[in-house]
Order: sequence, then C-alpha cells, then structure tokens
Amino acid sequence: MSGFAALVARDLRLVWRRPGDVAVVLAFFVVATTLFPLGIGPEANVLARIAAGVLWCAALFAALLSLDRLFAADFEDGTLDLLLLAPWPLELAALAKCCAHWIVTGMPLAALAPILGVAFGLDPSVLLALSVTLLVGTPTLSLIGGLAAALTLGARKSGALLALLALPLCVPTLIFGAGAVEALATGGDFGAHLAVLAALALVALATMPWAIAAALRQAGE
Amino acid sequence: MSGFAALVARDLRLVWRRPGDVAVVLAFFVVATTLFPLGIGPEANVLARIAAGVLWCAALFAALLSLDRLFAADFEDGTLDLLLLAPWPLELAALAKCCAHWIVTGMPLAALAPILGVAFGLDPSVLLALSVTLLVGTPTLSLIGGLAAALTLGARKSGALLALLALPLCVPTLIFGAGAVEALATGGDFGAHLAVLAALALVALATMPWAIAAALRQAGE
Amino acid sequence: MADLHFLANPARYRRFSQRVVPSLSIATALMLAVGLYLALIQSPPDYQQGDTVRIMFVHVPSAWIAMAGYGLLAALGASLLVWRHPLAALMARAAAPVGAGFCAVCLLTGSLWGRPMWGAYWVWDARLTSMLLLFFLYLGHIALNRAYDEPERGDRAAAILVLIGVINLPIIKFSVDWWNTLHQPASVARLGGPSIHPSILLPLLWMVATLFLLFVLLVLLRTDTEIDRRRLENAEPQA
Amino acid sequence: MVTPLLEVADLACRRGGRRVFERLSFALGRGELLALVGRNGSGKTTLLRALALLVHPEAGTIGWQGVDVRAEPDAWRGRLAWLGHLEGLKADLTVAENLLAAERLRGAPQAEDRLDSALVAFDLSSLAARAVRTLSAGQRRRTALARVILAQAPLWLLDEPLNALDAPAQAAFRRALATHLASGGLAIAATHADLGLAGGRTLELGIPT
Amino acid sequence: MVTPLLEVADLACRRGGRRVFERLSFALGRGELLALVGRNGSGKTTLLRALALLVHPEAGTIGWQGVDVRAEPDAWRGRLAWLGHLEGLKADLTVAENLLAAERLRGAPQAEDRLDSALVAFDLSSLAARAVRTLSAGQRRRTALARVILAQAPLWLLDEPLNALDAPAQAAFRRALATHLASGGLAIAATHADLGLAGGRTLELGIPT
Ligand code: HEM
Ligand SMILES: Nc1ncnc2c1ncn2[C@@H]1O[C@H](COP(=O)(O)OP(=O)(O)OP(=O)(O)O)[C@@H](O)[C@H]1O
Ligand SMILES: Nc1ncnc2c1ncn2[C@@H]1O[C@H](COP(=O)(O)OP(=O)(O)OP(=O)(O)O)[C@@H](O)[C@H]1O
Ligand SMILES: [Mg+2]
Ligand SMILES: [Mg+2]
Repeated sequence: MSGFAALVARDLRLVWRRPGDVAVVLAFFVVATTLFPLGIGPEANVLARIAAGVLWCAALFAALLSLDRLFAADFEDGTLDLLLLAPWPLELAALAKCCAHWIVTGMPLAALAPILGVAFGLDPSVLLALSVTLLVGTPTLSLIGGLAAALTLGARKSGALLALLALPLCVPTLIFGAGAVEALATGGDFGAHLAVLAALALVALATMPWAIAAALRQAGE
Repeated sequence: MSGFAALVARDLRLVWRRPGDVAVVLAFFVVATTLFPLGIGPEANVLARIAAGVLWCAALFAALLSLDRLFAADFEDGTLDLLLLAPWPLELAALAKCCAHWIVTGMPLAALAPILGVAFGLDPSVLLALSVTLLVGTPTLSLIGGLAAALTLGARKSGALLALLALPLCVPTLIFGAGAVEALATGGDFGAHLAVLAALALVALATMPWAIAAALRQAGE
Repeated sequence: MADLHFLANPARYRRFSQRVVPSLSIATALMLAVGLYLALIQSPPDYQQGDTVRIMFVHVPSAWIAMAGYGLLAALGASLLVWRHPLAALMARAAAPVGAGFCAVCLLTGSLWGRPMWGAYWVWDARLTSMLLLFFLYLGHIALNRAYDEPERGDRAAAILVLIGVINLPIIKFSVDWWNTLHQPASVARLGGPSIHPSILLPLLWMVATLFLLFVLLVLLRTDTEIDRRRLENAEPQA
Repeated sequence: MVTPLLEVADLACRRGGRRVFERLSFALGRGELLALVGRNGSGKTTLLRALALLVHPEAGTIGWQGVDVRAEPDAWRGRLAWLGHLEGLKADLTVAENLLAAERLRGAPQAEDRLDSALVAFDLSSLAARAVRTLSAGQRRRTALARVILAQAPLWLLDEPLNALDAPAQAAFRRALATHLASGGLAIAATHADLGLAGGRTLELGIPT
Repeated sequence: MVTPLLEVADLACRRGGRRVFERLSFALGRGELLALVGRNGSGKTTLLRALALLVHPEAGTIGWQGVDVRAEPDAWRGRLAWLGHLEGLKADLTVAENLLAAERLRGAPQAEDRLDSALVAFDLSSLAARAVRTLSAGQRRRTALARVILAQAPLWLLDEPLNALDAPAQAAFRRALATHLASGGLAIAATHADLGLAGGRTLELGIPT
C-alpha cells in the first residue's frame, strides 16, 4: 500500500513540475465548450438544452487528451521496468496511475464545468449536479483511458488509436452523465442516473486494473 | 528544398508505415463526432443546428491529439538534433513537419466531414461548404498546434505557459470556420467568413514557422 | 470450446480445413443460389415497402452474424490469454475483418433502406447507434491488432481489448436503448413492425443460414492465409 | 564451492519470432558474480529481462533456493535490484527525489537515512538537488547505480553498468560491487568492457548478430 | 605540422547558470583526431554541442578555414556528421529507412548506392530491413555509426562512439575512423574508453563533477 501512495505522489509531483501539461488540457476543455455558444449564437433555450451534452463530451475528450502519455513516458525512460519489478501487485500500480490522472484532470474538470455551465445559461441547481456527475463519472473515463493507453504502449502512432479504443467503451458513462443533468433539468430522476453512473465506476474499478496490468506486462516483454 | 521534401516524406512514411494508421485518425474522427448525439440527444433539428460546431470541434481535437507528439518524439530519440544540424533553414523544417501533419489529418478530415454531416441531417449544399472551411482552416490548426508542441519541449515553465496561449489562438479559426457554415445555412455571408479564415491561415503561415524554429532552437540548447 | 482444443495445433487445423473447405464452398454456393432465388424472385413484395423489403434478406442476417462474430472474437481472445492457443490468435486475426465486413453491410443496407422508408440515410435510433458502436469496437480491434511490429503482441493486446469490450457490449446496448427512449418518442417507423409473414420468414431464415456458412468459410480461408503469413514472418533469416 | 542460491536450467527465449538462446543453464551462489559477454544481439539483455520475469521465457526454469521463482513473483522481484540500458529516471525530478521515489516504489518507506551513503558512494552529493534533466550522461548513469545500492537487494541485475562512467566512477562501481559480493550478495552483469573484478565467472552467449 | 582547418579560440560555455569551461582553444588539421577526455560532467558533450552550434557559447570563436562558422551556419552544418549520446533513430523505421532518411535530411538525395557499403562496414546488412524498435542496444549504436559514415562529411563529432559496442564492432569503428582520417577528414570524439588509434591528440577538460 505504501508503494501505491508513493506512485500517486510521484506522479502528482511530476505534474506539479510541469503544470503546463494540465493547463493545456483544461484550456482545451474551455475552448471546446465556449465554441458552441459562439457558433450557435445566443439562443438561450438551445444552449441550455445542449449544455450538459457538450460539457460532458468536452470533458471526455479532455480526459483522453492527457491519457496517451500516462504510461508512454514511463515506457520510454525505463521507469516502467521499475514498476513491473516492484514487489507488490501491478494491479495496484495501474490503479495508482489512473488515480493520479483523475486527480489532475477529472477533479479540475468537475470544478471548472459549473463555471462554463453559466455561459450556457444553466440553472444554479443544475450547475452543482453537473459537477457531481463529472466527479462520479470521470474516474471511469480515467480507468478506461488507462487501459487504452496501456494497450497502445509499444504500438506505432498511438494518439488516435488510443482514442478509437477508448471512446466506444466510454459511451455508457457519457450517456448517463449527460442524462443525469438532463433529468434534473426536465424533472426526471436524477438519483437513479447518478446511481447508474456510480455503478459503472465500480464495474470499471473492479475490472480495469487487471486488464491494465495484463496489458502493461505484455508491453514490458 | 530537397531536404524539405525528404522531411515531409519521412514523416509521411512514419505515419503510413502501415496504411491502417491514417484510417485510425479517420475512424477516430467518426467516433468523436458520434459521441455528440449520444451526449446531446437524437433530435434531428438540434443536431443539424450544432453540426458545424461539432465537426469543427472534433477536427480541433483530432489535430491536438496527434500534435503534442509532433516534435516531442524527435526530441526524445535525438532526431531533433539531426534536424537542427541539417544544412538548410530550420524554418523550412518546421513548415515541413506541420505540412506532413496537415496532410495526414487536415486533408482526410475535410474529405470525411461531409459524410458525417449527412448523419447530422445537414443540407447537401452546406456539406460542400463544410468541407471547404475545413480545408482552409485546418492548416492554421496544424501550424498553431505545431508552435504549442515546440514550446512544450523545453523545460522552462514559460514554454508551457506560451503553449497555453497558443490554444486560444485557435479560437478565431474555430469561430469563423463553424460560423461560415452557419452563415450559409442561415443565409449569411459565407464568402466573408471564408475570406477571414483564409487570412488567418496566411498569417499563421507567415509567422508560425519562425516562431516554431525559435522554439526548437531553444529546446536544443 | 472443445473444437478449438482439437484444432489448437495449426498443422492439425490445416488438415481439417483442407478436408472441409471444398465441400463447404460448394454448399455455400448452392445455398446462395437457392437463397437469392427465394429472396429476389419467389418472395412477394411487401404491400407497404414494395421491393425494398428484399434488402432485409441481407440486412438482418448481417446484423446477427456481426453480433455473433464479436462473441467469437471474445471466445478466441479468452483461449489465447488463458490457454495460449496459437491458433486462436490467428483465427481472431482472420475473423475480425470478416465480422466488421458483415457489420458494415448491415449498416450500409440499413441506411440504403432508411432513405426510402424514413426519408433519411441515418437517424439516431437506438438500434442503429448500438450497431454503429459495435462497428467501432471491431475497428478498434483490427487497428490494435495491426499496430504492433511483433504480431504476437498485437494478438494479446487485442485479446485483452475484446474481453473488456464483450463485457461492455451489453452495457453499451442497454445505455443506448435508454438514451433513445428518454430523448425521443418514436417519431420514425420503429424497426421490426408487425410480425413477419411466413412467405418472408422462410427465405429470411434460409439466407441467415447461407450467410452464416459464408462467414464460416471466409474465416477458415483467412485463417489459412494467416498461418502462411505467420510462417513466412517467423522463418529464420538465413546467414 | 558455495551452494547455489540461484539455479537456471534449460532456459530458452525468443524475440520477434527468432530464438535468441536455448538450453542455457547456470548456477550462482552467495558472493558470486556472473559476467555475461557476447556479441551485440547475442541475448544478454534478453537473459537479464527473462531473469527479472520481464520477458516470458519459451522454456526452462529459474529457481531460488530450490523454488521456482514464478511461484511467488512478488517475493522474487523484492530480491532484485535492476539497472537497464535505460536509466529509468524521471527527468523532471531531482536526483534525491528519483532515488527516494524508486525506493518507495519497492515498498521500502524508510530510505532517507540510507540515501546519503548511496549518494556519497557515487560522488553525487553535490548533485542531489539537481533535476536529472540537467545532468550529463555519466551523472545520470551514476544516479541509476546509486539506486541499485540503495535497494539493498541480494541479487543485482546490471546491463552494461560501466557505460558512460569516467574512471573514478568505474572505480566507485567496482568498490560497490565488491562490497555487495563480500556481504554475500549475487550479481549478474552484461558487459562489453572488463568488469575488473578477480574471481568473477563469465558466461558467453552464443549466436552472434 | 598540418595547417589547421578548424580553429577554436577562447571558447566558454555555461549550462544552467554554471560555467562549464572557459578559455578553451585548440586547432585541428586534415587527418587529425582530437579525443575529448575528462570526468563526468566536465563538459565534453557541451563542447561538442557548441561546435555544432546546438549550444550558444558564452564567448569565443569557432573558425573553419579562417572564417567564423556562425557567418554561414548552414554551410557549416553541411560539413558535420553527428553522433550524440542519443542515437537519433526512429524506432518505427527500419535500419535502411533510417539511414536514407537521415541522408536526405542532410540534403543529399542520392544515398542508395552508398548505403550498402555503410551497412557492410558495421555488419548491418542482415538487419537492414528490421525496425529499429527490435534492435539490441549495440545494434542501434552501430546503425547510428553507419549514419556517420554515410554522411561523407569532413568533420565527425562523436559522443562516446564506443558505447554498447562489442569487440568486433569496436574494431570496425576504428577501421572506419582510420579511413576517414587517412582521406583527410577530421574527428573530435568524447570518450571514457581508449579510442585505440595511434597519433590522436587528447584534450582534457578540466573542472570536475
Ligand atoms: C443503418 C441503418 C440500420 C441499422 C444499423 C440496422 C440494424 C439492425 C439490427 C442490428 C438488426 C438486428 C436486431 C436484432 O435482431 O436484435 C436489424 C433487424 C431488422 N431491421 Fe434494421 N437497421 C437499419 C435500418 C433498417 C431499416 C431502414 C429497416 C426498414 C424499415 C430495417 C428493418 C429491419 C428489420 C425488419 C429487422 C428484423 C426484425 C427484427 O429483428 O426486429 N432496418 N436491423
Ligand atoms: N523487441 C524486440 N523484438 C524483436 N527482436 C528483438 C527485440 N529486442 C531484441 N531483439 C533481438 O533479440 C536479439 C537479442 O537482443 P538483446 O537485446 O538481448 O542483445 P544484447 O546481447 O543485449 O545485445 P547488445 O550487446 O547490443 O546490448 C537481437 O538479435 C535483437 O535484434
Ligand atoms: N541542460 C542542462 N542544464 C543545466 N546544466 C547542464 C545541462 N546539461 C548539462 N549540464 C551540466 O553541464 C556540465 C557539463 O555537462 P556535459 O554533458 O557536457 O558533461 P560531459 O563531459 O559530457 O559528461 P559525461 O561524461 O557524463 O557525458 C555538467 O555538470 C552538467 O551537469
Ligand atoms: Mg543489451
Ligand atoms: Mg557527455
């Protein structure tokens, strides 16, 4: 367990040394979402209607944007070997990496989304819900993306390939995440959607670390 | 000039190593656009409304996803030194890299966008316009993205910060790109938008290679 | 999976396929001829849809085969990862593009059919969308399989992916159904419609059987090619 | 003759469809050093990676105190200190941070007090607070070697440890290796240079290029 | 005494705020070899990079045939063949593709006919069609050395050329270097090992660590 904490701490420190990498991801999120109000024009009803979907899609892309270096950097400088050689389960290491990724992307995205939601004319009560769905949903994205990142290690040209692998698997999270916000706005059952979102996160938590570890082992060969 | 062609050819070969690799970029583009209906909902009138924004957004994302490694890979394996040592202007090398990038992302995206437009229920006349705006606008994205990629190479924090500034530079391109399509659909002045888009591309072409070369030189120090 | 145990050895597989393929090809060709006659000539045009209904005889079997094909990929992936069957990898490599092909045929025929029926090539219907996502899963598998210089690595990576994908497939399907029903009451003709008349059902089932045989035949043939290719790649370089 | 701790029997490995070596057997006891030599591409790195369970061998067994190491892979990994062709250092972290992080990844939380002696052994004290990004090639290699000492593992697996080292650093490495062997440690090192330690055994890997 | 082609006068460089060397002067004529030696971090790599104009020197001049090389940087770069600590090979391209691409980047379109002899010189013919990703460390280094030969440049700048090479490859390198010098070429090589060529001059860089 101390290895787990050490790995999370190391990754966070690395991000801290190069804050620009995270900033670019957040900037992409902002630019992608502000594009829609600018492009569609100021019709409030259309904007509010699509807000949840757009914000969720942009969050999904932003999460993926940072994922392709999740294991690649370790692979190229030889630290992946050290991870594979650590005397504790590789599954935990995989989880730690995804965890660190979530802390530096998922959490800031969830914090940033309500601010952008205002630009779409969302209701204050909905803004909080948006943030909550992102908080519950982004761990799943980090885990699925982590698998795609591990699978494409040592493959040629992995950026778009990674996204191609991850995006279809992220669809349920996207649908229930955006759906939950919609539900709140239109009087549906927000709690039920959130529960599904949490269930998806638990399923990912229970399966992905094993798959990622398997993928990392074969990349180390 | 033969060095320019050689560099473009080398980069294209790296991408075309197996023909599937370009297909992956396209497949990714398709998957990315498909996500928006899933997030926003299937209503045809809303989708047609936001189609241009969605497709432009996905194009930006595709460009970014492949760009951040544009120079980083050369930097890490030492080929950047070989580029810096080539006996012809580094500005040309920078242009060649962006050019190769545009050929494998911008061009195919512009070709594919109309087909996706159909799925969003766009009018046939609008489809062609969409393709044209992408063809004129994506070089700007490749050039600006190239600068961001070069700036993030150095260890200096100011580099990362400048990269952050480069992303908002893409905003005018996005606005006028998506705006041009909108204009055509709603009876606005398509030509004027397109002219601005072309002007942005020319400005980028005239300034970015120098900026990129400067950034590369300082990364090589 | 008993068959696969028996066939796990490529040489034994080779002997098996050499015996089966000729008769299988003939059977497929004959059934296809009969099927086309039944579907194109013998079955009546639909009172509503006219002759376009004949698209169904390709469309529906393709859909089913595409779904079954992904299941096959998952089974092959499991036997590669668990038992390290060398043939499983080769067969998965052979089967994925065939399955993706049937998936594409389903999407294409569906949207060609959709134009006269709904007035649009594409609508964001739940079943259409989940079929599209299945197609993407196929594409991901194929792309990953080929992204490695060492084919063995591509095989194992794709096997891990397909096992996760097959867990997710029901979840995706369920969420897409839910997504569509929430947003959209049925404004376009729902797929399926009234129960199918026997004069259409018989040729349909016949075509299902025929195209399924075609799928099997293609997979067997492509597996042969993959074995040859892998042998060539693994040949020790002289000198 | 020491009783062997590590016993490798009939090991065979392939890379990219080609067999790199087969029927490789050797045994190593306390305080013994095995130098792997052979032409470029003869499989030294592959053998080291197979011993570390990073490469899946085609056939053969690796035993430690008579037990197959694959039965308890985590315990086995805990006994290894690894130095590869690549240093495995994070360019953005300092020397000290890299060393401590690596130790914590091995599950040993209390490395701070041992850090100084590892730094001193490779004359790194004055560089401890420098980011690895700003180090010269030899300084990086020395940092990676300090990590090996710090691990306090019974078996060292080293891939060309002398690469990029200057003469004093090579001497420092020889001292560290001698200390390790004298205290009952084992070491396997792939090298093209002379390790310069008396009494080491040598395994020549065959098939060239 | 040969008349010097390359004249370096009073060169000084800083890295990360620290002065690495200053008042460095030397001259090199046709057929001459200069070995850079010195402790890790003494500035060998920095000097090579400064000569290649990759690092901006703080002071001093670099002259070629009496002209400051910074007056015509492109012409100067055309005269250099470079081998760094990093090989500068694309892992996804094959050995042959890497060599040809590097040559074309130098603006020399017709390299195909010279490729074979460069491959033969480092015993790479059987690896020509292999992706660099699948090569061993020494095989990669040999590929990078083949690139140096292929460039047919008058001045070779080499950073630890013997790294990772086995004995036959080291001999091949010595042969190639001797041929280069015999045909009037110049070479500057940073090294910790013995280059093993008689008659070479040595420059020891000072300030240690
Ligand atoms: C691109 C568009 C389309 C796609 C992707 C698509 C997909 C599918 C799929 C996946 C199935 C198998 C469903 C199952 O057995 O669970 C199916 C069956 C069927 N489709 Fe389509 N379809 C499309 C367009 C159409 C159109 C336009 C029609 C005609 C109005 C149609 C009529 C049918 C019928 C009659 C069946 C068989 C009945 C049933 O199993 O419910 N489809 N389609
Ligand atoms: N990832 C790989 N894929 C395919 N073949 C590989 C791979 N890695 C190494 N090889 C091949 O396996 C053989 C053994 O390589 P290995 O790296 O073990 O050699 P080595 O003895 O360490 O050589 P060196 O002295 O150059 O480091 C070589 O012929 C090499 O080309
Ligand atoms: N990018 C950099 N930023 C700051 N300092 C650096 C940088 N690169 C090198 N240095 C420092 O400059 C000095 C000279 O480094 P250089 O790489 O030239 O040494 P070297 O003689 O090549 O050593 P080695 O034998 O280890 O390769 C070293 O003290 C090093 O720490
Ligand atoms: Mg090696
Ligand atoms: Mg150096």
